[in-house]
Amino acid sequence: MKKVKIFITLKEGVLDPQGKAVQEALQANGFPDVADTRVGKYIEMTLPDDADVALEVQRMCDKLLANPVMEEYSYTVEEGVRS
Amino acid sequence: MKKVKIFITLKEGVLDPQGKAVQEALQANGFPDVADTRVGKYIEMTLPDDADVALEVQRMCDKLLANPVMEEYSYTVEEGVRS
Amino acid sequence: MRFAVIVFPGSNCDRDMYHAVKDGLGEEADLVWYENANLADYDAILLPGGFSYGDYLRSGAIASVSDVLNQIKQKAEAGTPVLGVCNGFQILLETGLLPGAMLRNEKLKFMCHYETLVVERDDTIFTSGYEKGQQIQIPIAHGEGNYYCDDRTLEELKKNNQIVFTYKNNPNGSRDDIAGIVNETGNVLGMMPHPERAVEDLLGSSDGLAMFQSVLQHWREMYVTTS
Amino acid sequence: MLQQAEISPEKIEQDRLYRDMGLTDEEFQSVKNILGRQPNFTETGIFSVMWSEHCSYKTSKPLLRKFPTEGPHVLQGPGEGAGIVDIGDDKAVVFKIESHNHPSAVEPYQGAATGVGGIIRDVFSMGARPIALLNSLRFGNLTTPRVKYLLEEVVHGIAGYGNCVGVPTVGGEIQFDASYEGNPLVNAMCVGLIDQKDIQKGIAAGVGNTVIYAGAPTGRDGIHGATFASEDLSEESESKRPSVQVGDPFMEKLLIEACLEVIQHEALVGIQDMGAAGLTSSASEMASKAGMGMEMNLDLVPQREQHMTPYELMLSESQERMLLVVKKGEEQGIIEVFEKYGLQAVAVGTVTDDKQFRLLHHGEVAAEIPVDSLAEDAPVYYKESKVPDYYTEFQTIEYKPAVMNHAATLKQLLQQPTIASKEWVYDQYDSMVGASTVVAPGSDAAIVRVRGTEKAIAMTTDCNSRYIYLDPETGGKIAVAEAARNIISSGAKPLALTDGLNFGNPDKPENFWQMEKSVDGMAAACLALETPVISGNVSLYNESNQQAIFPTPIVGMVGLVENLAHVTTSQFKQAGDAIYLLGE
Ligand SMILES: Nc1ncnc2c1ncn2[C@@H]1O[C@H](COP(=O)(O)OP(=O)(O)O)[C@@H](O)[C@H]1O
Repeated sequence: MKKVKIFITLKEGVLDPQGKAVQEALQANGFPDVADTRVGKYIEMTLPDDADVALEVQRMCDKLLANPVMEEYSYTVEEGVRS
Repeated sequence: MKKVKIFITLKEGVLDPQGKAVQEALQANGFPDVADTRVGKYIEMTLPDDADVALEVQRMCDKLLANPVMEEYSYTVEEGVRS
Repeated sequence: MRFAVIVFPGSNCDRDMYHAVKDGLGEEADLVWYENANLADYDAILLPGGFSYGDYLRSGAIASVSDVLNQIKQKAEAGTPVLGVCNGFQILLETGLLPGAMLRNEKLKFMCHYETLVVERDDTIFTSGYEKGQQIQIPIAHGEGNYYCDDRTLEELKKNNQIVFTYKNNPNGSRDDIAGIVNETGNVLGMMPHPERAVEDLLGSSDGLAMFQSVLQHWREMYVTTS
Repeated sequence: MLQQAEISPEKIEQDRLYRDMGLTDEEFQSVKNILGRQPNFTETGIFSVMWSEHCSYKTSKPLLRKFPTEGPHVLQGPGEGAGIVDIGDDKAVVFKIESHNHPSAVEPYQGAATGVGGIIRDVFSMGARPIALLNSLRFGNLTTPRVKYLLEEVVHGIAGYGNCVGVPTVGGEIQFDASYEGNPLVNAMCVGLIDQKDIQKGIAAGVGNTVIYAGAPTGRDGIHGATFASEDLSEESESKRPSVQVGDPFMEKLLIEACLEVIQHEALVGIQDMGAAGLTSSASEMASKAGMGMEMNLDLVPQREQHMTPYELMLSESQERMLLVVKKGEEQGIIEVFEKYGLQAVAVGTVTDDKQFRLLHHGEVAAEIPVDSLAEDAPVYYKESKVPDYYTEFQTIEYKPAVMNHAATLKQLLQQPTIASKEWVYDQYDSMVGASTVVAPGSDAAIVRVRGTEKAIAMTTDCNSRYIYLDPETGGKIAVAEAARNIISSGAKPLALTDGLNFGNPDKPENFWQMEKSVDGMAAACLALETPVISGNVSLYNESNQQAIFPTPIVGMVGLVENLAHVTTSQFKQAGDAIYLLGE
């Protein structure tokens, strides 16, 4: 099996209220140096060994997982994972 | 600067309604082989070059970012990033 | 006139929409389950609020890829009025029938109360019953109603006169106080506030009724008076 | 971890492992007498949850008997999922309150959310459409980050679940006091409307009829939650954290619609939700109430995780699950309704006439218990009661507040979180979904109209725990009277109430005295006002560091607005109107 990890973040320039809130909370709680905080989504899944991951993940993201108006995505793949 | 990427996921065994809904939607929309889908949070931030990242991230997660009752986390660090 | 209220798994303002048409407006309405729906005979399509698919992933995202949306797109192209409220608006954005996207409310909290809306256009099929500049009381109830679009899209919206409602006191951080927009052809309206909750004075406001009346008026002009 | 089915019956007795599950030595002996042998691990678990306070009311039963529960308009008193009151026009109102204190202390968002989910299921499993939610919350003083976090997350959890499931949250109350610092209270109330012909009971009648499991698959959530809810909160409960259950309001919304459709189906015999103690309590109660037995094959139970043991399957508190009994041979029609909503529904057992509760697993009998013993043979305890010293002492003190500057004192009072506006809270609740909320939060009682009639339902939750601490009996009366005043001043006639009894450890005689006296006071007020108690909930052992909370018996009252024209709100309407003060 292949294990796919997808990271979805808001595009640069899109205001990220959640990232802002997290950063402020961190700064107020003993981490004054934290900067550029952004909060996004992390999706894990498995696909069969014979899947064309690059193609499938791209299609999944474009169709459903990410909204191109405000989000961008990246992903990693681990091959040969056993369940 | 150091760029930190934190992945927060639900612990194994904790119900993930969102993961379930996403998986069913993918399966119904042309990706029948997707399995084990879990949805978590992805947090990006930068820390100063002299930060003790391992320690700081662990403290941040334990204190604020992750909910130890149901979540676990992992992270990666890229050194020497320029903003 | 016959309205279809599309029911997705997790829709929860479907009955409210149904009653607004049936009891408020006095016209025909059906609750239409999203699977195996046949929309051919309907004169208007209503996408109600709620939490389709639990709002998992992104509000409206999973509903936006269901088959019924293809039919709705066809109806929209043919000129049928399509109104999406709250989650319905989010679905219209996700399918691309309307431009832009929805972010979480600036303060990251769900909010539910009356807001004052400013009617920016009184020449759409949804708003002919209002006057431009009129202020109306309509409730909001959402956690992700912070309308976002990039600068170019915003310019287009303005140029094409697509902004129909704005908030008098922006509650959620929406760009340019946008509360509701139409498509370029003017027959698809999406808005976060709930006009279907404001069709009776008993509940606090009947300012939303004029929207349904406008749609009916338009339909009568198109099909009844001419025939 | 306890959940190893292999532990032998001998070892359970020898090492007194049953104590870890919450059974006393005497209780374990009665289990042995009932079975005529040593119980196995699964059976011990089943007895321990069924005989926990949460399911058996073993400590509170003698007190609950004091409440008046009958009245000409009461269609269903305590005992079923929720109580039912006639409102005319062949309609009735269904309601109940439920606590989720301990889960909320451990994981406030999910604890509060699943509390809301659970009480909604109690109402729609009676056949009613849920039309409103209320809550009653208690926290420590809003001075520490922990308390602020608890408040934020509890409110967020109530909102997250209620808003998504589409039932308006129309009212509630909150108090802040140091006594709740380590043990917050989260009580949720749900009100439903029903056509009287649709009233359903949770019974498993008819030999050979099929038992159907519907909704979410079973995972290892909240295992032992029911007994956990009956223990003090301590450092130790931290280690029980992974057992926290997670709610899925989306699934619940689908369950509501599917169940309300199924209730119209002629093949349905009985339906009940799986609440605390999950499959164990729902199945055994359904069989016991019908005077029947039940046999279930646990291999057929939908499972979210692998290798689950019978113990885990029976005690899991996974949310959004229902148990149905359906006429033999007519299962398919029912299953199809669930499938339309994308929900799993599978036959897992049959109704038998041998009054045994029999569970099969991997071809073997995993448990076999006389079903009535689980409900009827539960012990009942008459606890010792003692007047607390503080009370005796306070009785001798004559207290007169010295107010120098009335304006300043008033301002100070208004600044107290307990008294200040709760708009920050209720703005996060969708109080209007359903388009029937005539009076939203912010007035005395909330009012939701009954579509198709000129009537409406008024509802409120009330309890001033400080009064009750100072004088439980008078305080209990005050709680009921305050609720009734809220109902009346909204233009409605009080009908009945549901009570949420939240107290400390009843083994301490002073705590039990508080319980006893406040129930006396409430019962007296119920009699005087002709508002019987039709449902309720008991939550004991609300303590942290050996310190009990203030006694907090919450009153959830419902009234009937005969005509919408009677609806009155509390706000001043216009300048020049006269202001009257009534009463003493
Ligand atoms: N936790 C809560 N959830 C929803 N509404 C609440 C909550 N707490 C208070 N409210 C609402 O705020 C209003 C004022 O409540 P409260 O201060 O308890 O007033 P009263 O003392 O008149 O009962 C009521 O309408 C009540 O329903």
